[in-house]
Amino acid sequence: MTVADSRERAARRTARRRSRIPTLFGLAGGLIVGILVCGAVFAPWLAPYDPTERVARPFLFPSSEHLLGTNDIGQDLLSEMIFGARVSLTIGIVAAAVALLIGTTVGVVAGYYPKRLGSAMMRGVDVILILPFLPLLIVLAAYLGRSLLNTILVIGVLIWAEPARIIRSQVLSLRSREYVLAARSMGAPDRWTILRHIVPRTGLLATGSFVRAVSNAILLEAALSFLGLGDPIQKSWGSTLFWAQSRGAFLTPAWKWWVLPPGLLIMLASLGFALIAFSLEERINPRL
Amino acid sequence: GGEDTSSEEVSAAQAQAATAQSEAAAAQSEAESAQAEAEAAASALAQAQADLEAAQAAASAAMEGDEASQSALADAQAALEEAEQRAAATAEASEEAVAAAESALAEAEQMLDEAMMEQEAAAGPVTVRAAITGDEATLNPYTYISGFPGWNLLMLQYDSLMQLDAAGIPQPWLADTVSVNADLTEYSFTMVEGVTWHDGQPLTAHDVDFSVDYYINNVEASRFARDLRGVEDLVVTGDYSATFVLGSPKAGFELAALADIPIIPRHVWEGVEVPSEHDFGATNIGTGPYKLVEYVEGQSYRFEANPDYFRGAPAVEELVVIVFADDAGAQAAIRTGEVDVIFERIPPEQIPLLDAQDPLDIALGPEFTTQMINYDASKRPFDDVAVRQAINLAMDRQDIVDTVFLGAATVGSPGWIHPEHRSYNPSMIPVYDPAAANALLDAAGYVDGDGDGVREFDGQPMSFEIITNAPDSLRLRIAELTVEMLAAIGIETSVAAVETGTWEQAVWPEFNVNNGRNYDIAMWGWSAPVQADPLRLPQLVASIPMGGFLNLTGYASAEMDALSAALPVESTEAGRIAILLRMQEIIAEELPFVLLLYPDGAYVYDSSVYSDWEFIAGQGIVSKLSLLPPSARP
Amino acid sequence: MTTAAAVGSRKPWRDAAGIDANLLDIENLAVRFELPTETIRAVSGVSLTVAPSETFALVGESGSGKSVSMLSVMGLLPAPPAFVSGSIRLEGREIIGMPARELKRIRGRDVAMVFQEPMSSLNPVHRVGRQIGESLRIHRGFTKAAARRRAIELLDRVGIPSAPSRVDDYPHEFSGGMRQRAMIAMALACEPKLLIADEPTTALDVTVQAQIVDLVREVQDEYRLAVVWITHDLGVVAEIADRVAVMYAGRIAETGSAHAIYRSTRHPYTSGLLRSIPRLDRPVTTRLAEIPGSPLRVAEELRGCPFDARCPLAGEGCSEALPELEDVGADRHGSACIHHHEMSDSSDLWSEGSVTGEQTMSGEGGDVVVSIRGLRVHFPVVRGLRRSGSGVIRAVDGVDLDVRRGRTLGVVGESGCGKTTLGRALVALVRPTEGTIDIEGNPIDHRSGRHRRVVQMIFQDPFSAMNPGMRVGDVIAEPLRIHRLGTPEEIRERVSELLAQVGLPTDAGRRHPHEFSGGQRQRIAVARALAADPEVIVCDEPVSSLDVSVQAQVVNLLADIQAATGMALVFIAHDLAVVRHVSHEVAVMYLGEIVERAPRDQLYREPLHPYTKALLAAVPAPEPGVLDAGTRTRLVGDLPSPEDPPAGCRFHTRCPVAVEGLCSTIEPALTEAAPGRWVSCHLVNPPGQQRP
Amino acid sequence: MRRRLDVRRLTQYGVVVVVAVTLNFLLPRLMPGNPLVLIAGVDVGLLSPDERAEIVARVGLDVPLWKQYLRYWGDIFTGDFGYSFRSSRPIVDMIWDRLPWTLLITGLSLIVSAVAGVILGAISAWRRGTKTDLGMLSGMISIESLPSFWLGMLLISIFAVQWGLLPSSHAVTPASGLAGWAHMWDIVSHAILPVVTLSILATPGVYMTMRYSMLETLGEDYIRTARAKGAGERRVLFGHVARNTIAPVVTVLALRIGFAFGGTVIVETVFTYPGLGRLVFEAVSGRDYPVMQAAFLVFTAAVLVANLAADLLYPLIDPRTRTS
Ligand SMILES: Nc1ncnc2c1ncn2[C@@H]1O[C@H](COP(=O)(O)OP(=O)(O)OP(=O)(O)O)[C@@H](O)[C@H]1O
Ligand SMILES: Nc1ncnc2c1ncn2[C@@H]1O[C@H](COP(=O)(O)OP(=O)(O)OP(=O)(O)O)[C@@H](O)[C@H]1O
Ligand SMILES: [Mg+2]
Ligand SMILES: [Mg+2]
Repeated sequence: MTVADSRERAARRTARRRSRIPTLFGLAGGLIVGILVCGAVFAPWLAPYDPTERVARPFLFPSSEHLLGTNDIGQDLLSEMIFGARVSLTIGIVAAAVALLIGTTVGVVAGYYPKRLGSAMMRGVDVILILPFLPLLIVLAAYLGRSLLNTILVIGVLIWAEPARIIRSQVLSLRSREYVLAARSMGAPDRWTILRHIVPRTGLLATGSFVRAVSNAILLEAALSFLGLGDPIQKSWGSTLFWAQSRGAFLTPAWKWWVLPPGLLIMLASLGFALIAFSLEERINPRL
Repeated sequence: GGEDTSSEEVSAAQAQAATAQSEAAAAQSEAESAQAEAEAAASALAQAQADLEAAQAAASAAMEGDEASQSALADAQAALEEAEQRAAATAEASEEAVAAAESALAEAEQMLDEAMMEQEAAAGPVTVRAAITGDEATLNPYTYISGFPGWNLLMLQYDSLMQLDAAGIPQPWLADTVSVNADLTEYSFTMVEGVTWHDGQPLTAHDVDFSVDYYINNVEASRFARDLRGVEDLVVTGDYSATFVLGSPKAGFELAALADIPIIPRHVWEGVEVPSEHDFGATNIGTGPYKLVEYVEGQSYRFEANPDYFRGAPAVEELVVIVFADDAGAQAAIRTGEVDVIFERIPPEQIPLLDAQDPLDIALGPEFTTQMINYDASKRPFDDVAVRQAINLAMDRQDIVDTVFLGAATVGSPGWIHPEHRSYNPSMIPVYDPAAANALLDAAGYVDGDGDGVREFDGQPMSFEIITNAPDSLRLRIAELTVEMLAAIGIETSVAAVETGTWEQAVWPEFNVNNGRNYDIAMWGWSAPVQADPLRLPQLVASIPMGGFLNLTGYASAEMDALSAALPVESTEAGRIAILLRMQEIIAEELPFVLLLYPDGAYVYDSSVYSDWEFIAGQGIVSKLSLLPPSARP
Repeated sequence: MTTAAAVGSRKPWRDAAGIDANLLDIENLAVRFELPTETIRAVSGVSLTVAPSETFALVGESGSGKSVSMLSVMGLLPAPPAFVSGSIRLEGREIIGMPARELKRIRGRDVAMVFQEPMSSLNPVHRVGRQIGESLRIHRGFTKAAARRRAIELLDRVGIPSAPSRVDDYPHEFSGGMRQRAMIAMALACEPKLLIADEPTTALDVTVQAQIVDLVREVQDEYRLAVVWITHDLGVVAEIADRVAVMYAGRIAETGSAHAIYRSTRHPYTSGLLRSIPRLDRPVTTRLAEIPGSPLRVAEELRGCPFDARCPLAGEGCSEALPELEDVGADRHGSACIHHHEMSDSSDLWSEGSVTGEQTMSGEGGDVVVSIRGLRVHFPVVRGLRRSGSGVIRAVDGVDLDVRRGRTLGVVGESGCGKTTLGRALVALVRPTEGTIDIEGNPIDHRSGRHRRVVQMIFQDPFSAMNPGMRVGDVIAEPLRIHRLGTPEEIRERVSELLAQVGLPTDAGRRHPHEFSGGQRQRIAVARALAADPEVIVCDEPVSSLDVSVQAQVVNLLADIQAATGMALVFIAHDLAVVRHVSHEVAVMYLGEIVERAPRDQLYREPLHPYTKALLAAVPAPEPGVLDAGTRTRLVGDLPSPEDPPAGCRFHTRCPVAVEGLCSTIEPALTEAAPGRWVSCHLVNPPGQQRP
Repeated sequence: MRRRLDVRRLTQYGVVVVVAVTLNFLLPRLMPGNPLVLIAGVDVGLLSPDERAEIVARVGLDVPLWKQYLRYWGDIFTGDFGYSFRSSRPIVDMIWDRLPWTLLITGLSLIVSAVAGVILGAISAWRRGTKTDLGMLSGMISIESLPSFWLGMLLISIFAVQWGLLPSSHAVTPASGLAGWAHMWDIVSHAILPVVTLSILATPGVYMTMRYSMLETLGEDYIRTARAKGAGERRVLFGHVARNTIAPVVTVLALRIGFAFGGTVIVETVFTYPGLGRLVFEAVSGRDYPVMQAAFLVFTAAVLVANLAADLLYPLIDPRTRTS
């Protein structure tokens, strides 16, 4: 009896945990993102210095005045981290929004007209997916010049293909739902069906892919900056890493305060959004 | 098995080192006896002192890097000092005693030298592993990639008629003598006899003749054809002598061509039709101190010493050059001991860090690369000298040197030429005076009419973009500081960091100044050769159709054009220097560009492996001189 | 609660042989699902026994807990979230709490199960034979070869033609009926004592369903199996069940011998179920008996009779206490209704209502609204590396039909015969490959626009037929908004009107579809179809996904509305019995063609085409012994592929009376055999007599 | 997901190839900048117009774009991509030099991440809801969020610079003269860090797919059927779950091969690993058109071949996709 009882209790605990995983992850992600966003919004109040001003000697070790030391021209690294959240998060979120906009449009159109138009569009998506990523990036970056807006555009343009695929596959299934057929049988024009029935139903999925795209965009921005393809003048976590790398911090004791923090922040931001995305995806597609 | 042999080698080396040491001790006792004799020799004190000092200097130069010998030397020195004192104490001494002391010293020196060389030999052949960043392709005259260090590596296998010495002055090399006629149109040379190619064939003037013809006839990918511009003929006057005949007078032909062009073997290259696509295998036949024996694309080069080198066998038997993707990789590798030297300037922040690490050492010296501000001087408002002067005055060069380079750079001369250069005009002193700059702008009518902190010109705000290439991070930082400094004189700027290709395309469209310019302000820099040869200065400042191939700012001045024309035909060195001094004055006055600084050359090497690096002024340590025994260097 | 004690103290039907006589003995079984949001009490207080070689039918509507009870016998419920209590004894051994290792040994050997979905219950990546042989390898230690040999025998036994060549097929190469046969073969492999068949025929066509029922009956005799047959359709098991238990809301409402349940029903629910089944052997009354409301889903502990809210007998005491099974007759007949004594064999609790509206049958009614001529719809198929583009599925292949105002045209046929495609062609959802459809004399226009208002459609699945994100009011208003029929104010009024018309409360408009039951949703769908004031409504199997108790509600509603508005209906179904209740004229489809078309009564009274006869014969009667199994025409085999229909008469491959040489070569034309009766059969209209 | 290879799919592949090849041709030429400096060397500014023309003509940049394009197609069919602007080496040789290294590290990392991802994903799904599952899941999501270059640099910093355990760069010790086992070990020790980096980055993707796919399979009716037959857990897992689960994982892996190829650019740069990724990065930075074109083509081909392989492999795993 007691054995059975304890077994039942264990089972129930597992069940509860199972049902809570998405919620837990979502909350954790929300918390992380919330803290980072707050940091970005209140940066001028939180940061001890103006990150663009040279406030001390270059390459200072951490001290009570400069908790993370200074960078290679004597700017305060802590302030740089705090202000960096602004650019990194903005790029992440706006680029994901761009990607989502393109992705949803392509996904919905390609899914709703799966025959000629749709398959032509999906071949386009295939091409985007197999194109060598880096040169595409350089071409775009070079064409557009380096600025916040352009970094956003470049990233957005490069990551829309994944959401487009996901959304298309959902639209493909939605378009044969009977309520869509019903609307069409009533004589609804495609515009009506798409706007009233298809697009709203992709909402949750789109939100999921949006959040995932934010996570990817943040990582991409960092990688771009690291490769020297971003705008190193903008204070972002990625550009901090670029400077750390180009001024040799990876190989010196400075890696502890110059390399770890931006890397961890990038990871944290990406993680926060990835957790939210995961919990959304679990919600859309609960299994077992 | 491999380990055993190496331990055997080590013990053998140890034994030999012990012998060397005992020999050094013998040398010391010899010195002691010399000292005893010196005691008697009190009369020639001053002379003895001078001689002793000279001996000391020579001995210390010979002993570096060998601790055992060094301590022996130190003892010897102490002994010598003592001798000196006693000599001072004993007022009477005969000249013979001094001579005896001298000869004893010389003997001691020679023995020490021998001991050292024996010890080197005992430690097995010296292998140096060097890091470069970026592949240099197959190192033949048509395929090497960069001017630095590609050309430098190329020249390990080949020789030219002349060779730069430590001061950066061309000295005869394959050539025995070089002479030039009065109107600078004929350069004659005789050659060292008995030089052989790597394959054993003798080198003659016919090879030189062939090389010159070959370079001229195969324009395409070789810069050497351009060195030889103006050469009408090479008249071979004997197996070992010939004369270059130039179409027009040309000063500085030694530096521009004779010390630059690798001589290639006729018997190998005769059949080569498309040199850049010809497959020589991994090896190239030259006369140089090294043979390339292995090249793994993108990874490494392995050079073996040429024991029959005409100036004596190289001190380093094997040179492995390893290709890294970037500085960080190379620096990591020297820290872990994967390489022994980096053939690339190390960034300023690494100098103290690497120097602090044993057994790493830094070779420091002046370099002729530059960091400068370019502006489109043909366009408003930069066509106004006042604006350019104001910008010049606003730049706190010392601050940039201290902040960005942590002191490891030389403040730029407004007259372009590096202070360490022999044609430097010492009156060129950079001035930092923002107040004067502001006054200058006020006076010239560039005032801040609307009170936004930015001056206006022609009704527009003085607001510009500074374009720079993002991958060069130091230059990017300079640009950032420039923004700050220009803001202080009411000129608003922002940095546009772009990809290198984009930046080049804006500043130097199609690498052809005739295509104009697409920028307002740009950060720029020239590589060392542009400054190393001061006779190239006209290329930078002559007006554009006049020959200003590198005049990226579109500056034009009648006097400068006249001087530019006069410079290459001026037959005396003194005359040329005079012209150059005047040109520097004009540059500092009219500022076709604002020269900010010259980064210092700093090369890190592992002193426990090899430390005889020769720093050629303005060029750094990457040359065959560094790898030859001191006696073989010019 | 003291349920356990109460039931335990009272086992009135246990016979003298005692416990040992029972193969399966379930006592006071309760199963609840602990879900994150709620607790579902799927089964509570269920006690039943199954004797060796008995057929026990477990009947009840969807969600009543049938599957869950039987899965707990197998120990197959996922725990968590399922928590099982009570006692289940199989041959005296307690199953609940049995260690997994022992349980594993019982499954497949002593008790086997056939599941509802033959499509998904077979592993798609293993060959059929291997899956059949697997339990032999597990329990009997057969070698691979021996298992395969046995699998062939079993396949042969369950009626798979040329079993040796099909044994290495993959499940997807089998038709639905064949897969279910394979499942049965798999269950029989170890010759278990008990076979649990969980709605094995629900997913199948009536014709195939009858074959499977026959098969189970045969193997039961042969292997001396006890069978627990789970179904929601009392009709299916009437002929084979020895004993029946009717479940409602996780509890047994009534149990007893088949005879007692069908003949002397003592629970209003059972009687409602029986009355709501459309029957061929009774006269057509326009309205079917309907049970109001919808089945209950038990989340809270029950306080009173779960059937209370829907029950015509509900009254005193029903909501106060949970009714226990009481002995109400001989042969362990029990009922959980405190008012059971108010019922008698002859009493009819469920009024079928009177005929509303006109009752004219047959004959040529109003004018033709829709006229279909030579309609063909072919879907291209792509297959093979070279995509031989010639392949097409002839979903509809030459159909002529007229739909008249105020009349209902019933269209029946097996799954895949092209009914849905025909319906969709009518609402311009698919483009005809050939032929014309005229609506009120105008050819159908595939562009969107107001003209499309004229034909509306009601879909099969009320759950997927409306956008779950929209409010019901908006769902109903959709056609009005699409065609801009009226101001927002007018539209709101019209929606209220429509809600009233389909019998839903006005405030329903503000709620979301998921808050409604299947029957209510289908009402909403009807309201939506009505909104645009169409001339024709095409109903594509509007009731086949609904519970029997609810299906009558929808059928009645449609009939009422037609009577009230006088519009034309096209009623598509696979069940001839349902069609009978709504149609004026019936068309029978086979492989994309109409094989018979006739006024209703003539068709049911005297079917002419052998296929129609077979379809009628396959309809089960919810009463044991009504139909004599021996005289039935059973169709053999499955529907051939519409991609490559048989030459000659398409039905000849399955026709019991086909004439070799004639039927297999010459294609019969649809000919008027008698006034208003069109048949395409050589035996009815010999070729010589056919009009060109 | 059902995949089937047929003529239409092949045609689509064809179209994608043509478009991709065209873009591969156009992209380098769309980039601002000029390859002249590469071809002509350092003194590019001193070239006379004639010299310029001669150089441009030698490398074939003088003809109109469409002719260059046709020539590129010709190159593809003859398999001869000419000479690098930068190093003047035959490009085919360069690619053959680099390809094995890229294949080595991507191949190894694919194997490692596939094995790790599949095993961990299976454990996670099998033990859904337990602490193990929770731990693995959050760990994998975290790893997925790591910036790749950062991870690589940290590994170098720790394992190579601080502890000196492993080399920080290159594929072999340059000019070491090692042979036999020592040589093998040399290669392995150089590959460890890049492979670890790539594997760490690739594992979460496989893990997630595996976990997802397995959970889905576990919920299938036929698993219940198998249990009803009396199959034990092992039999269920290996007999029924495994093969059905693996199918989508194979697709994901196949797609990943393509991505893995692309992902080498950063990792090979960080580790100075002489693979194709670094070749591409160098070529791109230097506007080495012919090398870019050829290398892009290899990347494109890798993705396509991986896709094609998935399409061919799929029917072996899932009989439903075979023609019936
Ligand atoms: N795994 C499960 N998790 C949660 N709830 C479940 C699960 N299985 C069944 N239920 C719930 O238990 C109740 C009874 O389900 P059950 O499958 O026994 O019904 P049924 O009578 O077999 O119906 P149907 O005719 O639809 O098969 C339903 O309300 C159902 O939602
Ligand atoms: N869009 C389509 N593409 C290809 N084939 C189709 C399509 N729609 C239907 N079919 C095929 O056409 C045939 C007739 O299908 P239809 O849905 O009309 O049959 P049905 O009689 O309604 O069957 P059910 O009773 O199963 O609903 C079937 O074989 C089906 O597979
Ligand atoms: Mg069920
Ligand atoms: Mg249908």
